[in-house]
Formats: sequence, structure tokens, C-alpha cells
Amino acid sequence: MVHNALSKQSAVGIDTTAIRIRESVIERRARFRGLAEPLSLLMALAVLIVVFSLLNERFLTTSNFQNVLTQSAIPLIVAVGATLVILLGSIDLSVEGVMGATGMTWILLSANSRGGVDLGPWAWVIALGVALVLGVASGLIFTALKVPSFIVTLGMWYVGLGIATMLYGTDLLPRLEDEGLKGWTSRISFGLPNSFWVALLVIGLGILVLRSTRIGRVTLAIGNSETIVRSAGLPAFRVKVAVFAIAALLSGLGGILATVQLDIGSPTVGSGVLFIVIPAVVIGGTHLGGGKGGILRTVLGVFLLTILNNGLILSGVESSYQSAVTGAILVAAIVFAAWSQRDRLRVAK
Amino acid sequence: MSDVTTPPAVLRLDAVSKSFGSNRAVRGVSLSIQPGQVIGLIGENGAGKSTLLKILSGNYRHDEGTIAVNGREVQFRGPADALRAGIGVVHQEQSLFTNLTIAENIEVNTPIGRGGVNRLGLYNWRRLYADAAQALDLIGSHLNPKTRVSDLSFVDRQMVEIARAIRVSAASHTTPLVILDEPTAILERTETAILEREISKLRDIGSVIFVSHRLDEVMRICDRVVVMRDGELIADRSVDDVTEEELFRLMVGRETHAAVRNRRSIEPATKPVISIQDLTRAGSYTDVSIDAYPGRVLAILGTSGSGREAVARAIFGAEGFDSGSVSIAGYSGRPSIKKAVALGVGYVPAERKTEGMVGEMPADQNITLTHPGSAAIGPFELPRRRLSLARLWFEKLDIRPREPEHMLQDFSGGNQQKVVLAKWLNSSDLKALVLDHPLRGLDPGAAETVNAQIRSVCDDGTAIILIPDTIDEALDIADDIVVMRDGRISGVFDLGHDNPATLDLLERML
Amino acid sequence: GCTSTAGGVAAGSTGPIAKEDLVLVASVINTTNPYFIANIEGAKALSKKLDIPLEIIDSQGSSQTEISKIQAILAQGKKVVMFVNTVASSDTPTIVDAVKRAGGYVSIWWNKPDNFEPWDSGDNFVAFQKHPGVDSGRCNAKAIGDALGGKGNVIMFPGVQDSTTSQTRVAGFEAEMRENYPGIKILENQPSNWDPQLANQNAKDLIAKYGDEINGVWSADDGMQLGAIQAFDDAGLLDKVKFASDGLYPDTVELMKKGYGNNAIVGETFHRGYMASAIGLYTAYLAATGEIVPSELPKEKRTSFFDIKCVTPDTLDEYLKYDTPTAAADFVDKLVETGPWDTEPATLIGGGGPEVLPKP
Amino acid sequence: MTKIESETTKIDRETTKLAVPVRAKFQSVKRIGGWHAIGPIVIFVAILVVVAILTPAFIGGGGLAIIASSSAPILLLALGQAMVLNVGSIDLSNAAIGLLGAILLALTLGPVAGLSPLIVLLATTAFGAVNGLIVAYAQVPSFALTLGTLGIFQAVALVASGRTTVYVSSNGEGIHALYESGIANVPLTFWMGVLVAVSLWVLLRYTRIGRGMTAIGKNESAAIFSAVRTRSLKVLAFALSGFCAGLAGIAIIAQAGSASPTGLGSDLLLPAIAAALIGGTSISGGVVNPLTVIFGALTVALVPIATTAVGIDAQAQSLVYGAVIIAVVALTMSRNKASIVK
Ligand SMILES: Nc1ncnc2c1ncn2[C@@H]1O[C@H](COP(=O)(O)OP(=O)(O)OP(=O)(O)O)[C@@H](O)[C@H]1O
Ligand SMILES: Nc1ncnc2c1ncn2[C@@H]1O[C@H](COP(=O)(O)OP(=O)(O)OP(=O)(O)O)[C@@H](O)[C@H]1O
Ligand SMILES: [Mg+2]
Ligand SMILES: [Mg+2]
Repeated sequence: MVHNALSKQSAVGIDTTAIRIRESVIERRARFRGLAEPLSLLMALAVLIVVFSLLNERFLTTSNFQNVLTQSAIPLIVAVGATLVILLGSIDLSVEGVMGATGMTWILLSANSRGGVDLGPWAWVIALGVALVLGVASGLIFTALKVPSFIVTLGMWYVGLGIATMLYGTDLLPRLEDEGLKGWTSRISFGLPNSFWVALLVIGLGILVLRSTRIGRVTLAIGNSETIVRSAGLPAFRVKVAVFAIAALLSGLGGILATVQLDIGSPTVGSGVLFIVIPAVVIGGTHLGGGKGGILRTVLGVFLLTILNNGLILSGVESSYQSAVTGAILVAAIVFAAWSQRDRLRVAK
Repeated sequence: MSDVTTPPAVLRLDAVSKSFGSNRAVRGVSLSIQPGQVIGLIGENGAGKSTLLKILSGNYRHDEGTIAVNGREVQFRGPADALRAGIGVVHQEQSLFTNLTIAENIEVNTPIGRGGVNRLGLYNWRRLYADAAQALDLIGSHLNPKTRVSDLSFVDRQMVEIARAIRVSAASHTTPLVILDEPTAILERTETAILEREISKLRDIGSVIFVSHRLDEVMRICDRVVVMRDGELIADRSVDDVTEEELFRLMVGRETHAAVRNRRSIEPATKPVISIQDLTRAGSYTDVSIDAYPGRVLAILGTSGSGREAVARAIFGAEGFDSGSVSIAGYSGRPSIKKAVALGVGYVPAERKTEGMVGEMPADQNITLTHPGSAAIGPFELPRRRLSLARLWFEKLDIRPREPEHMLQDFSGGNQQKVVLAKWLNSSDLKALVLDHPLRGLDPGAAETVNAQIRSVCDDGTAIILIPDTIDEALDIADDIVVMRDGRISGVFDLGHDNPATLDLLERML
Repeated sequence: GCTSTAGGVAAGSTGPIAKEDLVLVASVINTTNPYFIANIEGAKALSKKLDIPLEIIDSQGSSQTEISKIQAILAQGKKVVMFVNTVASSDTPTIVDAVKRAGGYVSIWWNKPDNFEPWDSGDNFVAFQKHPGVDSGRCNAKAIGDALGGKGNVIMFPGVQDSTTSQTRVAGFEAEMRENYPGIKILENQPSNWDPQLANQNAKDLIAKYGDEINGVWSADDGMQLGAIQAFDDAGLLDKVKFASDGLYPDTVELMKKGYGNNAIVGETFHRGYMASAIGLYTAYLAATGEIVPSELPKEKRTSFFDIKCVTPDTLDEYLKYDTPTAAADFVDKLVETGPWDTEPATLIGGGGPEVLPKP
Repeated sequence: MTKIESETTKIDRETTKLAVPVRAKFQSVKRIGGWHAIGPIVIFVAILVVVAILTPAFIGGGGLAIIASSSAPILLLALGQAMVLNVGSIDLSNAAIGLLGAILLALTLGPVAGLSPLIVLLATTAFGAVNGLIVAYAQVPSFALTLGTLGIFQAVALVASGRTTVYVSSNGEGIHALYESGIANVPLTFWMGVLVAVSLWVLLRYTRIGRGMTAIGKNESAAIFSAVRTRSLKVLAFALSGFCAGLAGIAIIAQAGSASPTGLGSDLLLPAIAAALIGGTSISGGVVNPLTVIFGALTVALVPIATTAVGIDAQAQSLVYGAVIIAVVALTMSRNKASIVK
């Protein structure tokens, strides 16, 4: 039982070349893998663009380009928040409800056809405040009461929708009266639609938050292992609440922009956004389990879905089949992406 | 223990206790640590070492007693408080964020406004990488701080953890206290050597609490050894006045059991149970041929990166290979885990928590998961019989506490390992057992029980393929030794007639 | 043992019910659309007029919610007089069955299976009522066809694909164009699920696809039209395109009055949600109180089509009176006076069986 | 070796001996179920009591039967979903499969009569199995995959139905009887769900298949290394989800006698998932009790009915519904301080 091996071993000297070689292999593999996934998404996107432009020459025009960008703007903004939430390993289903509540609050406090008060910029503050309250409520219920985010945000969807419905009441549809704001979202500035500029700003800020701030890094850490986050003394609670608040704020911003885009206030102004945003995040390659993924990938995902939808209409696919074609392409894309990584020990949930 | 008041003890525990329900994991532990001391903390699996350390790291709150750091009494409300007090920890369980880079993991606790995090809370990546590289350099590692932890091997991960613990301690302005809970359990000897050197260096800047089941290591590294048993601190000795045997007795409560293995030679007619021929996997191992015979223990030695684990996994069908063949009991078709198990192979993986056990399942269900034995009739399970079957194994392998209906994750590491072993032993027809670091994290007493069990299975005619922690473990139990280096076999010994010295083996490994 | 289920004990009910025992129930698809809000308004007005309590059911767009909420009210043992704007036509048999068991009386609006007629179900299914979709579609087609001078290209935004309401409107629109405006080409239709947002997006995509080839836009309801108009406005094409749709929402009235775009909206059909609910509820009320016996009514009073008016910017003024704050109450007053089938502007114009689609 | 054993047993711990009786007691409480298992039942009953106090007529008038019958399709879908959640996956397409099943049933009942339900169940089980095969063998995340197949099934339903409501032309009596007749005044469609729940409970608790599934949900890697047939069991979980969806389709036809792509059953995905979760199923896998899922489904069906029965303003019902769903789960969740919830 008494060992003398070690002292001898030290005498032999520690040969670290094997370790060095392994380290360099690791680095090379990591670098390649970092590129591989977004690359296959970009390839898929390129294939779609080529196919659609062959099917209809109007597909590759500036005006359609701007159209696609306008349509992707609101999902992009909301998806930045959704990505953060999914990176936590949670999910935010409340998107459409928050959009409705925020949009209704905003338009009823802005110059609108129903009359009432016009609070100008304060309308933005109060409306986003509503979004913030909903987000913080989701976050707190999720973290403090430990209710799964799926249920919290599902409930919050209905709560938001309920608030919007009650605000809507039984009066006329509120229409936007401010001529400067009407159609603002799709107006072109410096070659791009205004709403897309907003989306770019949000994406930029999102990337900054994720890459370079405490909230962002702890978010990734929580997605990897919350147990370790807690035992490392990191502020898991605050970060989770903050992420839900950010997500709700962005949904709220999306709700206001959607209201501007439609020119009328409606409790269901966000309808359909959830089913673009979540698939976009997933297609982008962000893991639903949390910890892996990023905002730029989500951006690709949103573009993929928007272009797919736009391209199917432009190439005249019968509308009954559109969901099937989208679904089939989605299945093909994820199977294609996962095929090379198949391994008998890999766990995909 | 010591009446000297200057300098104040880095850490002083006074009658600290902690219970989980009715289980008093730590009972009235008093201990004081002076600056520059390396304290070895040893004890059986489940003795309460980790629990004590988790109290110190703020993960658990103690029920009774006081803790003073640098002479000031502290109340840790959470891990953050402990960090602030200058206590850096390497937990027994792996605790790195595998999706983040090495640098982020090391710098994860850097307070805002310091190091790579500016006052606005924004990260300065260049600074972060530089700091991390420096921290790694301290422990002799040259890993690129930009590497993601998921790409690292066990060993490298452990290095990162230690670098982080040291960094946390050094970042506070107090005398650092570094707590290492079994940091060497998953390290190979070469890495342990580096680590030992580093721990010795830490003496100059602070103090260390070091937990290990390897008594020789403890004797070499530490100044003082404290022994825990059943949650109590039962001995506190200077390394100079204690021997390994004495420590063993203190821990386990009995003398070491030195069994000498009667080695048998292979009878001429015997066919190997497992025979691998020219097995090659690019970048991992090349032209490996090994035969494992019934009733014999075959140990594969090698350093990390030698490819021995990959070979073991290939035998079990868990990983593919590029060329060559694996034949189990005459079958050499397409390998898969299911096929291997059907042919009577068992595998105890090195990563027990993730691959070896379903932690959130009761121990009895883990035991019968693969081979239900008498606990199932056809597809139907019989919970009562399952429980009594599990009780049998609990007795036989001395798994404690004797409560097979408890979640496996609530057992201590050593006992979990025994349950994993029992899962395979429960087979009525176990032809071969592949053991990847089976004694990892086991206390010497438990290690002996497990070893005895392995021997007994082997004597019943099962072939054992063992990837041991140490050369001595191999010499202790093996009939055959295969040495691997850089993916190739560099030596084969039949201990029936060869008698290799440790140094011979070591030379072939390095 | 096996017993009969689904709530009530009474299987069907004949004989008049005292007014004090009655409760009015109006079930709408959602409460976030002007049309359904108007449904509620009409029900409230009638409730006030008849002095009978009213309960509103919000189906939240779900058949399951609709049916279970209706059953919840029935289970309380009240004698209901019910108006249901069904979420899907397939809901009708279940609802009728439940009401029948509970001994209530129900009028269904807009959606029901073609082969499921009131006279096959006894007196409790008082009537199925709607405004004819074909007329609506034809009316819109005329407006666009005339505005375009019989030449040009049109895109269409139908509602949910499996909705008969949308299908009949589409059929009417296409038939009218085919028969009387051969110079007008229908470029494409993109079902937009009654959703203004989706119509807005689809319109944007079709603008990208056809650009200024588009001369006319038809939508199956005004909600979708509001979304589509905004898309054309954003693209700067509003001045060149003509719109027509069904429903003449108050918001549309405002746009038409303003001459939005270059008098972009050229045609609408007029009907009001409060009229539908008031007619439906009142018919059921008459049956409940025994003032009419459904089985003795002619078939067109059981499966009934009510008039819709074609509105153009020139005739718009005639309809403003129906949107005053007292309009619903006024309508109800007249309704109670003249009966459910003869109240202007929603008078009975036909029925007695499924709406006949024009031959393609 | 024998020597070791005798010695080690001698030093068996005091703690162990002390701990056993207390723990055993705790175990027996747990065996009854604990809050985790009875929570959903208690909450359902509590809401029911509130409704009964506020509107006694509702309960007297067969309210329970209404709740049970409207919960039947939700229950069936929730049970399938729970099986998939148990292996750590999710099936977003099961409600669409159910509706497609209903449409197929309506289309085929006339021509092939009694064979039709069998064909439909076979088809929906196969649809589920295809999901499972792709998830297991292509190793794609189930969320993304079933989102894709959801779109496909929806389109198939739309096309198969001819974009309109499909009515059972003949031979519908047998199916309709499932809704018309019942036990204890509750329709057979609901009892069908209960039967499935009990079967699944037996499967999970008393068979190796169930044990394997749970092991996959709790630690798939360990399950792979324990030679659990992980892939087959995943396929089985998805196939069961498809099968349950087929039964839900039958329940829909039993109730409505017709089906349409946007009609009854077209919006059951989220309610069914909510029912599974309220019934104590863990969204991250490995924890499920089909018996409590019954009460999850009953609760999900009860809340909107209750808001109406109690007479909450129509425009506020959404808000109340959302708040109650959150509150119910908050109350029924079993949690401890250290647990991680996602
Ligand atoms: N979270 C917990 N809940 C309940 N009991 C626990 C918990 N953690 C530890 N225990 C129990 O406390 C006792 C001490 O465990 P601890 O992990 O401290 O042992 P250890 O000395 O570190 O053992 P090892 O050498 O195996 O790591 C054991 O009986 C263990 O089962
Ligand atoms: N899937 C893989 N693909 C490529 N290279 C791999 C793969 N798995 C392992 N390797 C590489 O193969 C080499 C051998 O790894 P392995 O884990 O088998 O070492 P080992 O000698 O068994 O380690 P230990 O010292 O822990 O026994 C390492 O350089 C490792 O990076
Ligand atoms: Mg420990
Ligand atoms: Mg290794």
C-alpha cells in the first residue's frame, strides 16, 4: 500500500507533449464546430433564395427585399428576448399577450380616433411599463414560486390578452391619428425600413448584453447548470427575473410597432408572432435546454422563416400546402443539421 | 487546539453541526487552521467531509456552532458570502459551465469594477483572457483560455477548477483559503504531480484544506491530517507522527486488509471472452489487440490521452471505431451496447453521475434496471421482490445506509459506485466486466470491498477489463497488464510469469 | 350501469315558458372584434327591452370553450333563450343537442352544417340565420368591377379556409366577376384567417409579387381589409387601388367618409352585429314564450337569409343612422314591433335550405 | 472476503439505525402520494367547491358530467403528451394528429364502418411513431421536429377535409354512443381516458418498459449505458402519443359527429400540455403520474366553465383564466428549496 512511485515519477519528469497536442486538437475542433452550424443555416438560406428567385424574378428585387425586412422586424425584436429566455433553459409563451396589452395601452394613450388622452412620449413609457410589469411578474412567479416557465408564461399570455381585451372594451377600433407615425414602420430610411433599423438596434443591444454583460454571461451559465450558478454565488434569481423583464419589454416594443404597422389597436395585434419566434430560435440552433446558442443564429432563423413564407407566396404555392411545405423544410433542415452529429451516445431532447 | 492568538487562525470552527432530517452528517466539528497550513481531511465515504466543506463554502447553512474567518465570526448566507471572505472551492462534483470558455469560468466571480469587468459591468474580453491565462499559468497549465470547457478532458477541467479556486481566493484581500474536495480523484498520476507541486506552493500565500482518499498523497502534501468518521472529527495529527496504516485504521476502524492475489495461468484450452484485433480509431488509438480471458483481470495502463478509455468504450459498443474487430464470446458483428450487454458484458463508466446511474431513481430500481433478475416476470416488475433483491446486494457489497428505496443521488459517492457495480453483478450470466476507474472517489475501505467483489466475480469466471487509477491498483489485482501509450500498445505483461516493476510500467506509459 | 348523459334530464321541451324564468344568452367567438362587440350590444339592448337577464359567452376562438361554457350555463337549470355565433359549423349539432336537453331555445348564426336543418331537430333549434354570403361577394364584386371600369387585376383575402361564410362570399365574388366582368382577372387569393395582421403581411407579399399590377383588393371581412389597406398605404399604392369588403365596420365608415386614399374603398356590404344578435335572440324568445311555434313556421323562417345592403361611397350617408349610440336600442324597439323577419334594414329575403352557390 | 463482510457489518452506523424508522414513516406518507400526487386532486375539488357554493345549480344540473365530457379530448391528448414528456421530449403535433384522426374517422366511418376506428388508431399511432423514429434515429430535438410535422399534419387535415367540415355520413351511432351513454352520468369518452390513464399507470409502474422510459427521462446517458432500449422506447412513447391522439379524435367525433380543420379539437395543444403539467408531469422528463393527469385535464376544462358559471364578465375571463392556471400550478407544484425549475 505504500507508494513510492510518485517520487520516481517526478524524477522521470513530466512529459507534457501529449497534453499539448491534445490541446491543439481541441482548439482546432472547436473552431471548426463554431462555424459549422451557422454555416449550414446560411447554406439553407442561400438555397431557398436561389430556388425562389428562379421561381419568380420579383423575389430578388429591392422592394421585396425591403418587404421581407419589414416583415421580419417585429419577430426579430421579439426573438431577441425569446432567445435570452431560451438560453436560460426556460420558455416565454406570453409574447402575444404582452404585445396585445402593450399595444392597446400605447394606442389608447396616444392620439387616436377614440379621442381620450394623448400623453405623447409618456404613452411609450407607460405602455412599456405595462410590459415590464408583466415580465417582472412572470419572472418573479417563475423564480420565487418555482412554477415552470411554460405554465407561467402561458398564463401570462391569457392575462395580457385579458388586459388588452378589457382596455379595448366595446368601443370603436382605436386608429392612429398621428400622421408622422402612420406607416412609419415600413418607411425607408437609408435604404432600410424604419422598423428594421429598430430591430438592428435591438439585435445590437441584445448581442452586447449577451456577450459582454454580467446578465448575459450568467444567463448562459444558468442555461448550463443552475446548480453550479448558485453554488458559485452568482445572482441567479435576479438574472432570471431580469431576462424575463427584458423579453417582455421587447415583446411590448414589438406590440407597439405592430400597432403602428397596422395603424389600429387590437388586442390580438401579436397573433402569430409566437409561432414564428420560437421556431426561429430553435431553427437558429439555440438549445431549448438552455446554455447554447445566440442571437445572430436566431436572426438567421427569423430570416429563414420570413423568406420561406414570402417565397412560398411569391412562387405561388397553394395556400393549403404552405404549412406543409414550411413544416417539411423545417424537418429537412433540422435532420440535415443533426445528421452529421449523430452519435450513439448523443442525447437530443 | 492552539492557544496562540497571533496570527489569528485563517479559519476556526467551533462545534459545527449539520443534519439532513434525522441524518446528522456533521456533528460538533471544531477545527482551526493557521495561515500557510495544508490540512488533509480524510474519512470514509459519507463521513461528512463534503458536507463540512459545503458549509464552509456557503452552500449549506450549519445548524449549530460558529465559524470564524481570520478571527472574525461569519454567517454565510450563501456562496457569495463565502467567496467574499476569501474561500475558494473545488467541489467534489464537477462545477464548471461547460458551455462557457475557460476564461469565463475562471473569472466568473470577478467583481464588477475589477479585473476584466469594468464599472459598467461590461466585460473586457482581452483582459479577461489575460487574467485567466495568468491563473492557469500559476498551476502549470497552458490551456488556451478561449477554449470552451466542453472541449476539455476531465483532467483539464479539473485544472480549470483549481485555477478558479485559487483565483477566487487570491482576488479577495484576506489570506486565501482554498478548499479542494477530492481534486485528484479523477486525475492521473502525472497531473497529480503537477497539482501536488501547486498545492505546496499555496502554502506561501494562504491555507489549503485538501480532501483525498489516497492516503499516500495526503501524507506527501499535507502538514496536518484530520480524520472524520460518522460526522465527527475523531483525530487531528501532524503527518510526521502518523503512518498510512494508522490513518487507515482511524478512518475505517479496522486494519488494512492486504489480500495477496493467487494468480492463475491461462489454461491452454481457454478461449478469450473478449478479443479485439487491430482496433483503430483515428486520433484516438491504433492497432490495438487485446484478449481477455474468463477468470482473469486484465488491466490497461496508460496516461490520459493514451486512448485506453476509448478502447474500453469500444468494447462495450458505446463508441465506434474505424477498423479492426471486437469479438465478444465469438460474436463479432456490428457492436452496440445492447448487443454487448446481451452477450454478457457489463461496463462501469468513469463518469458515474452522468453515465453510470440514474440519480433520481431509487437505488433498487437502478440495480435492476439492466438485469432485473428475479425482480421481473417477463415485462412485469415486482416491486417487493425488487426491494428484497436490492437488500441482498446492499448486504453483500456493504452499501450504506441500507435503504435501497432511497434515491441513488442521496448516497455518497462510494456507495453509489457499489450500486452501479451491483447493477451488473445482478446479471445471471456476466461474462465480462469492463471497469473504467472503478475506485474513483472511493475511500480505502470501500475500495477494498469493491476490489474484493471484483475478485470474487472474477473467480466465478468473469473476465475483467480494468482501467485502474494507479499502477499499484493494477499490480494489486490484475493477472494481465497491457500498457498503452499515445494510442498504441507499448507493453504486455502476464503477471503469472512476468514481474514488472512499477518503473518498467511507468516508462512504457510515458 | 349505462345511463344517458350530458347534463339535462328533460329531453326537449314544448309549451311556453314564463318570462320570469328565462335568461338570454349570447355566445360570441371573441370579444376583440367590432362585429362581436356589436353582437353583445344588440343582446344587451334586447335584454333591456324585454327586461330579461343576459349572459355573455366568450368562446375565445375555441369550439371546446364555446361548447363547455354553453353547457355550464345550461347546467344551472335556467331556461335559456340563446343566440350563438358558432366558432365552427361543426359545433352546431352539439350545441343544439345540449340546448334541447336543457329545454332551452337557440338560434344559430352564420355557421352550421348544410345537412343539419332546424326542422329535423324539433322546436328547440328555433332557427339558423345569416346574411347570404353570395350576395355579399357579388355586391363587392360589382363595386370593384364598376370602379375599375371592368378591367384590371384583383387579389382576394378570404377568411379561414374551412368557413362556409368565407366560402360563400368567395363564390359570390368570383361568380359575379366571371359572369359580368370578364375583363377583370383574379390574380390570386391568400386565405388570411380573419386576421388583420395576417392580411397585412399577405398583402405586403402580394404587393411584392405583383406590384402595381394590382388594381383591386377584396377581403372577406372589414378586419382583414383594414390590414390590407395599411399594406397598400405603406407601399404608396393606396391611390391606385380599389377595395371592397363585407361588414362596413364603423372604422370603415370613417375611412369612406374621409375618402381615404383616392376614395379607395369603393364598396361595402352593410349589416350590423347588433341586428344579428337581436334577431336571433328575439326569434328564440318568441319560440320560448310560445308566441311562435317553430314547427309551424315555413322553412325560410327556420333557415333564414337576411338582407344585406350594398353600400357605395355615394349611399354611405343612408347608413350612418345605424351607428348612433342609440341605434341598437332603436333597432330592438322596431324589432319587437315588427317581428324578427320584417325589420329594416335586415329583412328576411330567403332561405329554406342551404345557400345555393353559383355554378362555376 | 467473508472476513471483510463480517467486519464491515459490525461497524454499521448508529445513524443508519436511528434513521430507518423515521425515514420509513416518511416513505409511507410518500407512498400514498404526498402533495405531489394529491395536489391536483385537492385543487380541482377546491375550485369545484367554490363553484358549487357560488352556483349550486351548476353542480346539481350535471355540471360534473359537463366538465368530464369536455375534458375527455384534453385528457387523452394530455396522457399522450405526458408519456412523451416522460422520456424528456415533447410532442407539439399530437393535437394536430388528433384532429386529423377525427377528420379521417368522419371520412371513413361511412364507407368502412366498424373498421374505421381501427384504421384511424393505426394511422395516428403510425404518425406518432414516425415522429418518434425521426427523433430517436436522426437525433433531432423533438420540439423542432414536431413543430415541423405539426405544419404537415395541419395541411394534410386541411386537404383531406376538402377545406370544409366533414360529417359522419352514416354508421356514426356506435361512436356517438361513447358520448351519449355513460357510467355514473359521465360519458364513456371520459372513462376511455380514465382507462388509458390506468393502463399507462400500470405500464409506468409495473413494467420494465415504463421503468426504462422513466430512466430515459431522468438520465438518458445512464439509460443508454444501462442497455435500456432508449430508441425503441422513445418511438413507443411517441407512438402512444399518436394512439392517444387517435382516441381523442374518436372522442371529438363522438361529441360533435363532425370534424373540421378549425373546429372542435383544433386548439387543444396548449390546454393538453397545461393539463399534463398541472397533473404533476415534469416538463424536463422523468416524472409523471397518469392518474393525476386526469385531474390536470379536469382542472383545465373546469376553469373556463367555472368563470362562466360563476358569472365573471366575458371580457375579464381571459385574465382570470390565465391567473388561475398559474395559481393552480403554483399550488400543486411539489418543490424544495434547492430544486431547479426551468
Ligand atoms: N443533500 C443531502 N440531503 C440528505 N442527505 C445528505 C445530503 N448530502 C449529504 N447527505 C448525507 O450526509 C452524509 C455525509 O455526506 P458527505 O457527502 O458529506 O460525505 P463525504 O464524506 O463527502 O463522502 P465521500 O467521500 O463519498 O465524498 C451522508 O450520509 C450523506 O448521505
Ligand atoms: N470522439 C472523439 N473524436 C476525436 N477524438 C477523440 C474522441 N474521443 C477521444 N478523443 C481523443 O482521443 C484521445 C484519447 O482519449 P481517451 O479519453 O480515450 O484517453 P484515456 O487514455 O482513456 O484517458 P484516461 O487517462 O482518462 O484513461 C484524446 O486525445 C482525445 O482527445
Ligand atoms: Mg464527498
Ligand atoms: Mg481520460
